Amino acid sequence: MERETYLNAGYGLKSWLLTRDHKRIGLLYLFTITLFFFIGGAFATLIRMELMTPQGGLVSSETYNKLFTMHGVAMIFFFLIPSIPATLGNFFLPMMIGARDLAFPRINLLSWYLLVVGGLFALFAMLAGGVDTGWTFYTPYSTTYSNSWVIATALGIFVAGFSSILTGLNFIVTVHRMRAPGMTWFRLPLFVWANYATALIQVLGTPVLAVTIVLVFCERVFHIGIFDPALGGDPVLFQHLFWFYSHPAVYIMVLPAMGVISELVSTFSRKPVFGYKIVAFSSMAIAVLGFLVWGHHLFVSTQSVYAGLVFSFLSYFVAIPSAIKVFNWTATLYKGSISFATPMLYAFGFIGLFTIGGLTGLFVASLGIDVHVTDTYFVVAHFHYIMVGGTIMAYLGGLHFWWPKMTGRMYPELWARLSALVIFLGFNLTFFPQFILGYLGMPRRYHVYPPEFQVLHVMSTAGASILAVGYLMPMVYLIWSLRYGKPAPANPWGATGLEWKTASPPPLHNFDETPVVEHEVYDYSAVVGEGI
Amino acid sequence: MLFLVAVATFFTLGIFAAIFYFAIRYRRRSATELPVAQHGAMVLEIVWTVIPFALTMVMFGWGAEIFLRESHAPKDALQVFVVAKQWMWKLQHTEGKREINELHIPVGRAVRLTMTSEDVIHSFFVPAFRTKQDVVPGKYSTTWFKPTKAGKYHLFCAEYCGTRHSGMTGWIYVMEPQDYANWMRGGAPSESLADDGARLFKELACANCHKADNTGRCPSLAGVYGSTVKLTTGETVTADEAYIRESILQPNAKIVAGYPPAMPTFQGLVTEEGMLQLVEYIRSLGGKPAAGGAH
Amino acid sequence: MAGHPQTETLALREQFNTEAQQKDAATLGMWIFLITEIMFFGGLFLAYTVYRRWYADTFAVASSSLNVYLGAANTVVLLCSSLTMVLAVRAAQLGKRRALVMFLILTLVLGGVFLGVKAYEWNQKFVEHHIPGPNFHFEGAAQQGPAQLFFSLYFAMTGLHALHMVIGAGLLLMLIVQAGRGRYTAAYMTPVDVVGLYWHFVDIIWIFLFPLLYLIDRHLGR
Amino acid sequence: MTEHIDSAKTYVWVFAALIGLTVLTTAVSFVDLGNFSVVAALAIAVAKMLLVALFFMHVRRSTQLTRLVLVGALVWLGILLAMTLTDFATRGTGGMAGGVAESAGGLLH
Repeated sequence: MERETYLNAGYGLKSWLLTRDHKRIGLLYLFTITLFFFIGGAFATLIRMELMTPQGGLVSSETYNKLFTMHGVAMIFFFLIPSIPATLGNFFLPMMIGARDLAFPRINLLSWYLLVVGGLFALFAMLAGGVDTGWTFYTPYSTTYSNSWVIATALGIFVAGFSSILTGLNFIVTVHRMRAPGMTWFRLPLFVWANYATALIQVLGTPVLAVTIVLVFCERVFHIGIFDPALGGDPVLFQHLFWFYSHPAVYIMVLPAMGVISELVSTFSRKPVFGYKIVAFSSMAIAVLGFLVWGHHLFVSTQSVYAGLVFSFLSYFVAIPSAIKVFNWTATLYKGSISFATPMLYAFGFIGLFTIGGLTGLFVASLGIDVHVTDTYFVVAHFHYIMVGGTIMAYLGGLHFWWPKMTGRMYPELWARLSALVIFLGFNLTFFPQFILGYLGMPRRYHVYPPEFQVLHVMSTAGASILAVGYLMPMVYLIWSLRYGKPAPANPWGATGLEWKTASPPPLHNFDETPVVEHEVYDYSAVVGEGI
Repeated sequence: MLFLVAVATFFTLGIFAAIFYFAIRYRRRSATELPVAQHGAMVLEIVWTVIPFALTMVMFGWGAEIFLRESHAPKDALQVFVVAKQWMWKLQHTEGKREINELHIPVGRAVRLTMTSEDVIHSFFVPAFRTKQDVVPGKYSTTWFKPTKAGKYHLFCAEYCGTRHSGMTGWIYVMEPQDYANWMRGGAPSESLADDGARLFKELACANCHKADNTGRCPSLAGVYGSTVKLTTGETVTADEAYIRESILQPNAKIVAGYPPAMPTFQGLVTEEGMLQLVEYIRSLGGKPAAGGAH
Repeated sequence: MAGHPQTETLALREQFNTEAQQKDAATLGMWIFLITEIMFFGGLFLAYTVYRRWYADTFAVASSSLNVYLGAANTVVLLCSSLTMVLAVRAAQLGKRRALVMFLILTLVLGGVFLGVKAYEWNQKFVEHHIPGPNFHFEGAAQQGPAQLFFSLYFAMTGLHALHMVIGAGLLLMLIVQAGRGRYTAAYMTPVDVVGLYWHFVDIIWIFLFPLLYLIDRHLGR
Repeated sequence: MTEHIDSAKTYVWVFAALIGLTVLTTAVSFVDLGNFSVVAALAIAVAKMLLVALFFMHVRRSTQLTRLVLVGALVWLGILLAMTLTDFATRGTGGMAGGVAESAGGLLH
């Protein structure tokens, strides 16, 4: 007789769409954000194809502007922000602390529905004709001048924002109130710490975005003047409000990724993360300091010189905890027992790309250099290194790591390693030339450009095609593995987290008995011999 | 820049090398091996916190120094006025010469731009001069540069401004002083910016009240530019471009002490270009130079 | 499966081990929700602060056109509703069902009075052309733009506050129905407690809106 | 967990204080205190907020965590206001980007 798991506990659409099981909701998110990833990816493909030639023959400039806007909106609000917390976090955070579910399962389902409704608004805007304001919605262009579907898109982001807020709220309460006996704060896996820090940002930052969108909405519909210079409003105030959320939002995207990497590096070196407490606190430090630096997006925006100095100064502070993490991960490898399984390859890729992304962040935080490189491809390359090279590498690494637990199936290892390699190479070829482009002065969001930039653009496009193949590969073999993959044991990697103490796939209520935690975190002596 | 590149390269290569070395040196040799758990070392943590922090502070100080230097234009800088609109740059020299999407300037002289926008936010970006400044509707922003080599350089709009954002480009022509003088003389004779402003001043009947000999109902404008003005509220302001602009658009916002709030608003009657001409005219009437942060 | 009940009872949901844990989680959840509300209104407070600094005189004049007595009366109404709400929570703690229902109804009625007065004030603004938009006109100020900014902020702030009141009223209605059915006992009254927190929070927002919009610089405006 | 239940009398006293403060703040607004009138109005509002939070919302008897949440939220609100004002309060000083004074109005229409 088949064992009862969360997957076979109910069949039919209703058992999924009305589920309150965090694991099933995690899979619903996985499905939704994958869809948006490929929608955003399709826009990216068109952008890169367009940029192969300087004179811009493939699409009109109007279309091009819509493409990069919708690429940004789809990727940031509907893929990256929910990516790791809402899929892997939703699925594993309760399991890792030994809980049966999140504190508020119905709110959890509600937040998935909010993401879907927000996504539908955004999709509607895309299909109805698109939006051309850039994902940043700078006023007064977005409020007065743009003739595209600004309101539908903004509403979509507004609704999706509440999805993010409710997920964060759920995580915070869950971590505080639902830990299993013996699961003290300093026995929490670093993935939980990272998601907890992320949840704080979601809860504190997202409402400010929400009210900003409300004001943009009122401005566009009723002309209330808050951001309109004609009535004495200040467009730069919008930028302050927007970046108060959107800079910390970068950490919403990358902190959970750092959490995944901590798990991977530890598991595949069979050593506790070097400086566990420091790494845990650095997540919290990033969450706090991340709120103090948004003005570095405004160095040339007519912000005051004094404010520029303050924000630049503080920006360097947030670099330190990130650097500490990288050093600690590297130190974890020292004298470890290092396996080259696919998730670890992704983790190596993450550390490398994040290092480059982070260090180029020091360039843009420097006032003198930022004046030259801001709003150029240098910035484009910088944040793609963090968000694509960082977050997506970690997301894929985590997805491979936990795939056996989620589905009960192993993926084909050889294909998976190949895809990790292809993605790493394709990524660097796509985005490294963009650093040079930006330094040479190529402005971002340009549909046509001077011919001297063409060589680097062609390199970037070539890299993007490799990257696209790299992203399609996991899509294919992971789906393939659902049916043909080898059945997965409970703990295929010899990992220490509580999620590995239960069967793969987990039973409906995660654990047959509420687990009691007796070991310190990342104690590999307790699992020696497990794994394949 | 070089320092940053060096630091970045050093850390990137260092981390890459460490990862590669550790990954190969300590690769898993048996399925059941259990390495000794190391939980951390405080000394090491402090070292790799303090050293990067010190390095970043050097970066901060150095970047800030450049930024501060760039935020004060030299006093003898040439004045150029810029009005941005979707999707073109309109530039005017103090001598009155107008240009569209082109700017001719002499080599070796600092040039100060006073910029505003008629519609959305734009950004004046000349990669070769390492300069970029957003141009925001409703206010003046300024930047300056000093070209050191004659040639032809790209001008870009760097802040996304709508459909033809990527077409909002132009050229900066940096000329030898002699060529520049010739260029300035050539073409249709043009009135200087201040003359344009003087004409506008008359057309708008400003002179009816603002009489030069200070006998009008309103303060004389001679010598006002750059001076410190006492207001009815007891506060003082520096009569810079922004104050003059505000006084034309919203005369009653800041009234000079001793005068009645008699002036009507000229909002909607003066274009952004006209505004710059008026400001330049008032500047030409004398007064302390307020240029470049002489506040 | 040991350790948790197979079927959910009304009082204890399956993901929790004890009722205390469930109550703690609900209370903490509401407090965290209130943080998000503080930040949400924070954006408006920021816009208010910035523009009030820039246009202090115009804001003073525009602020003085609001009816301070109606504003103060409404503040009192809202404080009364907070009192009845806290007494409702107390009744629930003591397990007094009839008192609970009565205080909840009183709170709802007072909330309705507040919204009624607010609607009257808004209607006045409409009559006076103080609604931001193309027909906006404010006689008292030299600067129409900044005067409109004040009223934009006034409507944004009081409008969003009123929206929160409406949501609160909906929650109260739900509580009244459930309390009438005897759903809440001294042992299980978390929903009453949590809605109470929300209601008091909305009260606190008004406690700040009242001076910021009606009172500050009133003496300058006349 | 046993709960402490406040007496109705406590609540009525707090309510009376709140009404008193409302009357006070309204009255004070008619008096010209210069810049101090802003301080007075906000100080009274803060006092009222504390009364509501401590008594009606039971922060007085709540856990450390709830207090941390509340204080944290106020600190974050402070960050939003203070850090934005580092820009707005210092425009027009110290250099050119500052030459961009808060000149109001425009000529769009």
